[in-house]
Amino acid sequence: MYSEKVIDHFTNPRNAGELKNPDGVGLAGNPVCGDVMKITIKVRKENCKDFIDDVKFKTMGCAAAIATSSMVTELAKGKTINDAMKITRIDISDALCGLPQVKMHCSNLAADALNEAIYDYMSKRNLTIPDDLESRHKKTIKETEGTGHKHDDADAPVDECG
Amino acid sequence: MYSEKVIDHFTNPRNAGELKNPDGVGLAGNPVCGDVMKITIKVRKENCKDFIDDVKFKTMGCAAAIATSSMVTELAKGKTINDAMKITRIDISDALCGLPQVKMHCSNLAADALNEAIYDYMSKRNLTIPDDLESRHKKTIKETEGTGHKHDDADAPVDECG
Amino acid sequence: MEKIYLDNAATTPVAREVLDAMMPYFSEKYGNASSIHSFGTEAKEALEDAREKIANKLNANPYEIVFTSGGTESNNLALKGAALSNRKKGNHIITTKIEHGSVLKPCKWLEKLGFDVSYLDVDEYGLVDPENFENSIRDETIMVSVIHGNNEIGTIQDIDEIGKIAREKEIYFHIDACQSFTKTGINVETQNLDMVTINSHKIYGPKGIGALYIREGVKVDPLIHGGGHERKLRAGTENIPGIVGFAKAAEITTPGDVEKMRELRDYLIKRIINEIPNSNLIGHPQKRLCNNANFTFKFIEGESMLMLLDQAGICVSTGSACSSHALKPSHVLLATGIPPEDAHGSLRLSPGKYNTLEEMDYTVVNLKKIVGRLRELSPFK
Amino acid sequence: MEKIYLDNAATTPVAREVLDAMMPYFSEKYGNASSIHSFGTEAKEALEDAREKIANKLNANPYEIVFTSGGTESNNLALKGAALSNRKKGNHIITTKIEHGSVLKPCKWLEKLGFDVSYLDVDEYGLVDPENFENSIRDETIMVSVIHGNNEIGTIQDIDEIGKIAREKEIYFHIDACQSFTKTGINVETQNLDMVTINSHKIYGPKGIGALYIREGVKVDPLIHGGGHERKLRAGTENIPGIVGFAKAAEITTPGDVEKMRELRDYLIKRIINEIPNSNLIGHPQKRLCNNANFTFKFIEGESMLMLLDQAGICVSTGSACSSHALKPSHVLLATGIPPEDAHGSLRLSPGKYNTLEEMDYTVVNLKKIVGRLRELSPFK
Ligand SMILES: Cc1ncc(COP(=O)(O)O)c(C=O)c1O
Ligand SMILES: Cc1ncc(COP(=O)(O)O)c(C=O)c1O
Repeated sequence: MYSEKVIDHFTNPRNAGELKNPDGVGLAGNPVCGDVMKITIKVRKENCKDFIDDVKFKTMGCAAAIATSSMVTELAKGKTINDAMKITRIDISDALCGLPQVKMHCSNLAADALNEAIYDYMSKRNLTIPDDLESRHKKTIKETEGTGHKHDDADAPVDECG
Repeated sequence: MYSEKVIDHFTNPRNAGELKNPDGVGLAGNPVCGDVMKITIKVRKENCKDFIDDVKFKTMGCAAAIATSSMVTELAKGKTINDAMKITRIDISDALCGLPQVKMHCSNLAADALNEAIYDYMSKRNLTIPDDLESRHKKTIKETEGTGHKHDDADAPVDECG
Repeated sequence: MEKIYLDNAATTPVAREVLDAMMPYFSEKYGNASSIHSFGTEAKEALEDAREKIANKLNANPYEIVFTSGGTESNNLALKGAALSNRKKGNHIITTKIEHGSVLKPCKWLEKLGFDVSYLDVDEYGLVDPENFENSIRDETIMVSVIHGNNEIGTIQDIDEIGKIAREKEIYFHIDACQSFTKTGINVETQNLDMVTINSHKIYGPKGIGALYIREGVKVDPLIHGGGHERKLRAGTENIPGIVGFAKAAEITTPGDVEKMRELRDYLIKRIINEIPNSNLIGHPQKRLCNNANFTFKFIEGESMLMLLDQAGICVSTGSACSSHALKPSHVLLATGIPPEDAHGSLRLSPGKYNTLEEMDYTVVNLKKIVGRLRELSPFK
Repeated sequence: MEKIYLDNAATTPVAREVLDAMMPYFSEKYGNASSIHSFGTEAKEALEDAREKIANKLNANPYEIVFTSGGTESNNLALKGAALSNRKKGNHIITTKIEHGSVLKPCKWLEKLGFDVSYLDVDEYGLVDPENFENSIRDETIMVSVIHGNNEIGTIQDIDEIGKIAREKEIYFHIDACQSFTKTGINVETQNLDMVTINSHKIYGPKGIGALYIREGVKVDPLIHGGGHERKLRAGTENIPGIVGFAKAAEITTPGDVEKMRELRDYLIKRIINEIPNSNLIGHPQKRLCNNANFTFKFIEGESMLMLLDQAGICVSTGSACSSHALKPSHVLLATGIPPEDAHGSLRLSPGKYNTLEEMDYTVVNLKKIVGRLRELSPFK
């Protein structure tokens, strides 16, 4: 069901852990739904640009949740925060050679958690927050605090075997 | 499905054939239903009694039809016509160690054909015909001439296998 | 002398290659295809591989194959499933007078629910007239269901013609192909088929497994609800060894097998018609299944022939294999206009790929004797 | 190291004795049980012999056993069949919140047809309260359907109590005994059972075969119409090898097997609860299936445990074997009151008669490591 790349990132996650004194912290997901991701970033300024110098994740979730967390940190590391906030669920799932349909929401969570970390960093520094980062932040907060986000495929087939 | 006795009488029928110049001829069944029996008898008088001296059958029908025909001739041979007309479907099926439910009508036909032969004999001699022989005769005639008697179990399960 | 099995239209032995293919899935690769660990993945792969093989045989998309427990269940799913799911469109169904019980009984059941079913007549060879079909179509017609190769008389319908009309009039076209599958070409695209019933035990595969091809977009209500197996159309833990065996059986069929059966069939027909007086071939002389030879023998009855043949080690059936459990002559034979008294004297000989010409000789010799013996016993001549 | 299969509640390997019993029926004794020649008779005898063996295990009359394609079909036949056949009596059905999908989905289907279904609550151990059941009975109640041994949490219901009440109130009592059959006693007479669903692939028999016990006199509409097989309650050519295998599997079960599974289960439970912090046993501590050990591990999620175990060669499932294909936590776990965040961290280990204590040791050692590793990754602690 999973690509080899997913299995690799799940089995040997990159950048697992939590940064001490992070510049930004992002949370996404909800334990009620079974997936929670926490991303911490360190930001470095260079030539007037904010680069993600280091990034780590902690995740409770399925194999896809862990693999997408790992992948999003790989994709984000070294990017400017401007570029990093453009990472989409599709970028993440593509980098993992695809995800099963029912697991696509995991790549969303990973993108959300990264965005939250960037949002946190920017608001702490009083930087001007782009409109869509703001609106994604509101959405993520709602899902994280609510009893759970709605899954796209709540009605997906349930194979029961036992 | 059939008892050994049925198989035996079907495979080696007793008294098969047709008597020349019979004293009585009986027909029962209907080709439309797949079973027709013809019974011929020779009658011998002894001590003022009519004995069935010889009896033969010809039958078109299934294994049960042939076996019951064979059996009814065995049961009838040597009996007085008075006793012979008392042979019932149950007597025949019992003598054959039972018949499958759906084949019970065959033992009825065999009893009917014998009765018809006796009826034929008695009417030719102008003997007084007992009431129930008369009524059975009428029923048999109707079934033989009609498009077919109604089977008890027209709605019996049909196992189809191919 | 070994027994001679001439009832391959009722069921067939499992081919050696098929059993070999199934074996690993009983006690080694025994996972549940819905499980996500390695045993489950292995089972799932076998399942999807089998689905592809079956789809190939019909020129279908693997996604369109739904595995079931057999031909009967597939027919029930097609008839009831499509009828109940398309009630809004109408309440009229068209079928024929020569269907298998697994189509006729669901039709009777649907009639009780308020559906209206037209049963098309057939000619003396058992053929449906496409024009007659076209004339029976109404605005409320949902579907037409036709037995492709008839199990009793062997007649193969002209499904190309029927398919064209059905497609043009936008009604679903279902065929019961239990007898014809692998014996004559079936192509869901060129023949405009919307649903196709097939099963395994007629093609040297195991019993208890079948499939229904359901064209993408065709609306069908499930018959068996539960887990989301078979794209929610048929719940239940998949019978992997059965499915693997079914696919293998379909895969290994060759034109040579069909040719061989046809030869045996034609040899039987020629000798029997020539050598046994008052014998008639039933069904169509050319448009017929390669493994079906069906006769009536006048003045005698089928079951007694069958039983004497059985005593001689030859296994055949009368019309529908077991119609002798019933008393009524077969509805299929009657639909072709054969008088009931003759229908009772029918015998179906169904050669298979493991039969030999010598066996046919032995069969004809014995059949001749037996017909003679029973006619001796018969009050008619 | 060989793989360790701890998912015997999902499906089991076919036992050697079972496969041996089945083998002759594939390619030698391959007749259709409805045929009346010698091949058919042989098949019919095997069929009736199997029916008797299954009946014996339930203290039933062979006539009351109807073979189906599996547990899912049996549950569908019981629920829909009895509901549709007894509509005149009423439109109310009682079941529980912890049923298998093959009972729940038919109930949902019946609701669409106008039936009213009550879903009984269970306590924290997954037990139905008989008094609660009694209070839910109305004049219109047709039947109650209860899962005997739960497939996820292993809890065994007090069916004696429920049966007494159902009999007294004259409503049909159906149990889904797919998990409990051969693992705990079932007696249709003393327990007042009217219908019992059982299947083969959970008891070391083949997949694709099951049965429904239907007490004589209980009215059930067939689900699959066609030939008159299985006293007209289930049409379709009988899957003789499957049926023979099912009966053999039932026949060879011994109290020793059950004892062995219980030992393995208890060993697993003891070590895991003692050695892994924040682990909890789900289901009833005593009234539980001999092959079910189900836990929640806090702060981590089931599928990732499952996959790391699989990489270590250990096959288990999370709650319902494949609930990870869905995103919602199992309805059964939720019904016991476990919070959803904990339900996601559930793992079912289901030992079978072929497992060993050494395998349990290896499993515990690896599970400990894996839980530790995933908790390292988790943002919670
Ligand atoms: C034409 C036809 N349809 C349906 C069936 C039923 O299939 P199954 O025996 O797999 O239930 C058969 C054979 O039994 C058949 O010959
Ligand atoms: C309790 C229960 N009921 C029903 C079923 C369905 O049975 P089957 O897989 O034979 O369709 C299962 C297992 O899958 C089960 O555990």
